[in-house]
Amino acid sequence: MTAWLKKSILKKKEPDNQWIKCPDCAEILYKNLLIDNINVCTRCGHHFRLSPDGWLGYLVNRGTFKEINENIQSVDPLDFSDAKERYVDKLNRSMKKTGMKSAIITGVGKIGKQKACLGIMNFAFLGGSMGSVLGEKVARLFEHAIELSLPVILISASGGARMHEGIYSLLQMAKTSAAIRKHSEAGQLYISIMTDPTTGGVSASFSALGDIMIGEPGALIGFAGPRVIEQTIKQKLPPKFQTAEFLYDHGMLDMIVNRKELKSILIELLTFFG
Amino acid sequence: MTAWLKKSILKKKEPDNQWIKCPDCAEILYKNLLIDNINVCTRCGHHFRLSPDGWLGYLVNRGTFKEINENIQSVDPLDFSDAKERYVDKLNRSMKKTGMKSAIITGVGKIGKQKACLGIMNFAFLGGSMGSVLGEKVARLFEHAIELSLPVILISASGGARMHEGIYSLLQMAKTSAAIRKHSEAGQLYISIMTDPTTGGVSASFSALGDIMIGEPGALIGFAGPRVIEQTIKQKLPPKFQTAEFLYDHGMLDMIVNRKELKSILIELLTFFG
Amino acid sequence: MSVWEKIEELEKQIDKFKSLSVEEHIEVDEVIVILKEKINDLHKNLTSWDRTRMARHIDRPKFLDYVPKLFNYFQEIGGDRKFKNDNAIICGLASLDKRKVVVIGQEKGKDTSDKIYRNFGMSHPEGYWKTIRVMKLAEKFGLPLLLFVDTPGAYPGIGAEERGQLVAIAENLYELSGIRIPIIVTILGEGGSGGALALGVGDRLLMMENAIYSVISPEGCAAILWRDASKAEQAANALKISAFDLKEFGIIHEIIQEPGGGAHKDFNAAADKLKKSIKNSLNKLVKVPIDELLDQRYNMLRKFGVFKEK
Amino acid sequence: MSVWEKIEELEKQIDKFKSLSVEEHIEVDEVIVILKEKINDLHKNLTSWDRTRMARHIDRPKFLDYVPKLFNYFQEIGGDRKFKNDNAIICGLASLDKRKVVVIGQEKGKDTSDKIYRNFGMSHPEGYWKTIRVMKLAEKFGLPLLLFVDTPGAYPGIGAEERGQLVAIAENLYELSGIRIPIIVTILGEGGSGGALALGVGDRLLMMENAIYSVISPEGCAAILWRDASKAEQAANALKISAFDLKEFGIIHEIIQEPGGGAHKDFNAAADKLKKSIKNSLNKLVKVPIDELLDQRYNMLRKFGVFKEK
Ligand SMILES: [Zn+2]
Ligand SMILES: [Zn+2]
Repeated sequence: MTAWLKKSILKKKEPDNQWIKCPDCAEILYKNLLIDNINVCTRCGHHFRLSPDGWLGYLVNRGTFKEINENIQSVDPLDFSDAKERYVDKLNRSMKKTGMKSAIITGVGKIGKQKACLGIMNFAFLGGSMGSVLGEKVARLFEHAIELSLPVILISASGGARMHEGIYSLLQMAKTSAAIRKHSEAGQLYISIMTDPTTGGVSASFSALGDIMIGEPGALIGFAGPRVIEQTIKQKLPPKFQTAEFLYDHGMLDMIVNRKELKSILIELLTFFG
Repeated sequence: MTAWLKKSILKKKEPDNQWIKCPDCAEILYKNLLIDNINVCTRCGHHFRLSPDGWLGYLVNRGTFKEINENIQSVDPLDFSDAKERYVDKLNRSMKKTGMKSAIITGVGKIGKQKACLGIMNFAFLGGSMGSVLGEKVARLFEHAIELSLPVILISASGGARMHEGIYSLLQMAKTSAAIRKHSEAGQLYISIMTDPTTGGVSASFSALGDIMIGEPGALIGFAGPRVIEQTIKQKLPPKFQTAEFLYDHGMLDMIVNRKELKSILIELLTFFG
Repeated sequence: MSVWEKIEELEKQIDKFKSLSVEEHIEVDEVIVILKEKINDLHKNLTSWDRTRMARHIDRPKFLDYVPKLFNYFQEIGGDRKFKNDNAIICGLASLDKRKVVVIGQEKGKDTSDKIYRNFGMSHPEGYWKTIRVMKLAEKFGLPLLLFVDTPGAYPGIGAEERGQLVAIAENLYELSGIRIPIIVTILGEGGSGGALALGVGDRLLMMENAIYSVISPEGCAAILWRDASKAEQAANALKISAFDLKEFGIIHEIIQEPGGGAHKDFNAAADKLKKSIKNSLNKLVKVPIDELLDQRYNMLRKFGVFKEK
Repeated sequence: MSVWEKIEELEKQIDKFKSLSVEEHIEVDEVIVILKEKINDLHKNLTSWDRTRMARHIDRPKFLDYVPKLFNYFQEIGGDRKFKNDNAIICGLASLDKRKVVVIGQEKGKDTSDKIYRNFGMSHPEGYWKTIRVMKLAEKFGLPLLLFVDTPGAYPGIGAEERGQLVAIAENLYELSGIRIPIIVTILGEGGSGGALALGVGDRLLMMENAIYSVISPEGCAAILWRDASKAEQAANALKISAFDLKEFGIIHEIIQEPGGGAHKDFNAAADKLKKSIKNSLNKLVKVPIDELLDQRYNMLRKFGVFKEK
């Protein structure tokens, strides 16, 4: 059992008497019921963020997931410190907090009757920011999928680049895009699922290169962050700007899928292309 | 000497005392001087339409042009008559008037030191409308260019489809596009020059498929005719709408070239890609 | 009385006999059979203008009506990845019984609000860019492509011209002429001008019996050549735009027979026939080596046209 | 006194000595030579922030300045064929002495109106679609591709997001990673974020001595990590964005030396050096079989990144 799986089981043992308020409909939701409902508000359908273990539990057939490259870890190539702390300290805090070594879990599992390579990002790990490790794990995932002649499903959630790794962070966009091209040239399917939020370098590289691109309802998806845009153009952004619905209307997504229907849609797609 | 060449020489013998008013600057231009200036207003630079013989005289090295497929002629596959006359009668009138058998001249010639396949449309022949003959001659031109490993330069001027040939007219769009693809797959260069006007089926097939697309200043270029659009949207069209300049701004053209500079630009392009 | 009016009259008679049969228990089945045959005979004599009216009939089944009849799986996929998801063209992954295909169809819409949503089946450039995006997806996975045509034409508007309707249509023709998958085109209703042709290039061209396919709308042709848009009937007939005309010209491969009175009179029967024809064509096309198929496609496109030489 | 200020002081001294030499006929050439060497030495010690100021210097040569210095033939070609001709990216056919190449460069503009026209070198999606269109033209004719980077970043605006900045940039990365022609990237000034990277994938990466290449602008990084945009200097230095940093990281292949005080102090010398380097690289790249070149390109991209395993 990997560290994060242990951690996720531990989490389940936390006190149950926790309540969460839905930001869309203001309903007070019982946390365990929300988890049972794959973090979708039982009243209005608001999609809360879902952790990698939540995603795996929902999508992947029990006991079929084999993680790969779980031991790749970040280093601090720039010896970077910001105003408050050193990057290495920040990393250690995040690893402790999330029980994960990076912002993504990659591996192979079964969804329905189909085997697929899976990547699931974790926004809780430094905002799902892309550094060398994320880029490397994504590239290896696609290379693994080429070797095994498998499709890739990648669930994105990212605030952008891991600035602390400087230029290395930026270059992951090129690295992952190149690996996806290899996978595509091998004739394999890639389904990209964009969850809240998918912005910055992740949005403008592997997330945007799916044969099929799926957005979650209401998810923030865009290249530039909304605040940066507001500062640049010096005006308020229109409502719904950079939501999945906005992107769909503008031709960037194949479909918007409610989380509850996502599994069956994925099974159908894997079967169709399989 | 082909029929149209004879005719064009005859034309030159017409009385010289003719004057033309420039629609842009209202200057009264002496016709022979205008012809010497390749039909560009000597005062404001307005580009008048240029006949195929005018184009050949300007662009192609003297004595190097060999026409091909000059004997392809229209028939009347639908036995078509409109309110006024039969299509065959209309055709005969146009042939007499222009001394040409169709709305395009195709052949091989030298421009500077480079050999090229050339197609030059004649708006005076039934508004440069595209029927079976135009489509066939364009397709054969590209096939000829594949055989000879030559680039193609095609100068368009067309009001749209030759309705009198019904569905045959429409299908020339597909036929010519397919031939261009073969030529492109053979690695050859195609330069499309759009002159006033290039609209309808011609604009949305071979004219729009150049590796390099050049527009003449002020030329009307578009798919739908301006009147059709006005009737549909029930409002006036903005100024400069569907001009070459408008198309350039919207990313459809590589460049707008003054007729006087066109020859040297073409020689440079042929040399560059040659 | 025009052929069209005769048919309508006969249809009324059939309805009368049917109610007689139900209400008065008079056995008139034989009469109804004869009347239906009569209608079928008359149908063969419908003019291009009659076909135009049929092709535009308010009850005529649209692309989205055919989808559930033809396919046991259909998943719409959207987007040109550049500007907008054009709702006048619908793309999807589909299963035709056991065969996986990619489907692109023009949709005019049903009721008023749907028609507006679909822009009456008239695409902007983004619709054609979407088809290119989706046909390349089909090519990547070696899936046959089914194209369904039903449009008055590409939309003639400011935005459409700004965004290069001419390039978008030309690129569709260019791509379809060489894409390395089998393509079947079906003209369902109105095959209007370049906007239809942009989805009209394939290895096999099917046409519903009451569909039309024309270089210009009858009204447009009448306005230009008759200088009177109300002369659309003359123009339609002069243009020879019916399925029977196009079959005679050797341009389409097959006419899909419709029930008397049009596809909407017995939509199940019409859709069944179409499905059978598509399946037959598909079964043949998938057996042809792809390079041979592309040669055939090119030769077919190359032969379009009539002219004399010398 | 910062290194930057020291250099400025020395430059002033040189000017003084020069005028002495002219006006008073005092022979101080030797002094000037020594001072220039001093400046060159100091240059090596410029911080990332100093380099940022150099890269953004008002007099710094822009892409269009380099064009006539590098190429004996240059013909701009425009258009994405879809939406707009983005003036922040310029594409052209060019001859580098006798070698034909295709050139794509980011242009920030010179004076105010030109800067506005060029949108300060910040592209919209149509700029990136234009580059894809043009690089495919280069690929068709087997022409090497020269990319020139100088941008604060892709434009962050409503239209840019509406038209899919994210897809446009991603598609550029995708296409460049596999396009079957040699590519040389030169970072001329500011290599800002994804907007720069979109033109930053190639077989050989050159960087002007005073150019910078960064995942985020120093100001942006300071605003986020220092919660204070005025801490840009700290951020720049922490981000390590100078050519010397990137050379040390093994990310760029070559630093193009600039004259003391920056490329604008002796632009001919700077352009000459760049031309020589591009020609050298090109001569090597065109000899590599294309499949091998693509393998090398992939391996280079694949190796970007530092991490530990286990
Ligand atoms: Zn709620
Ligand atoms: Zn004038």
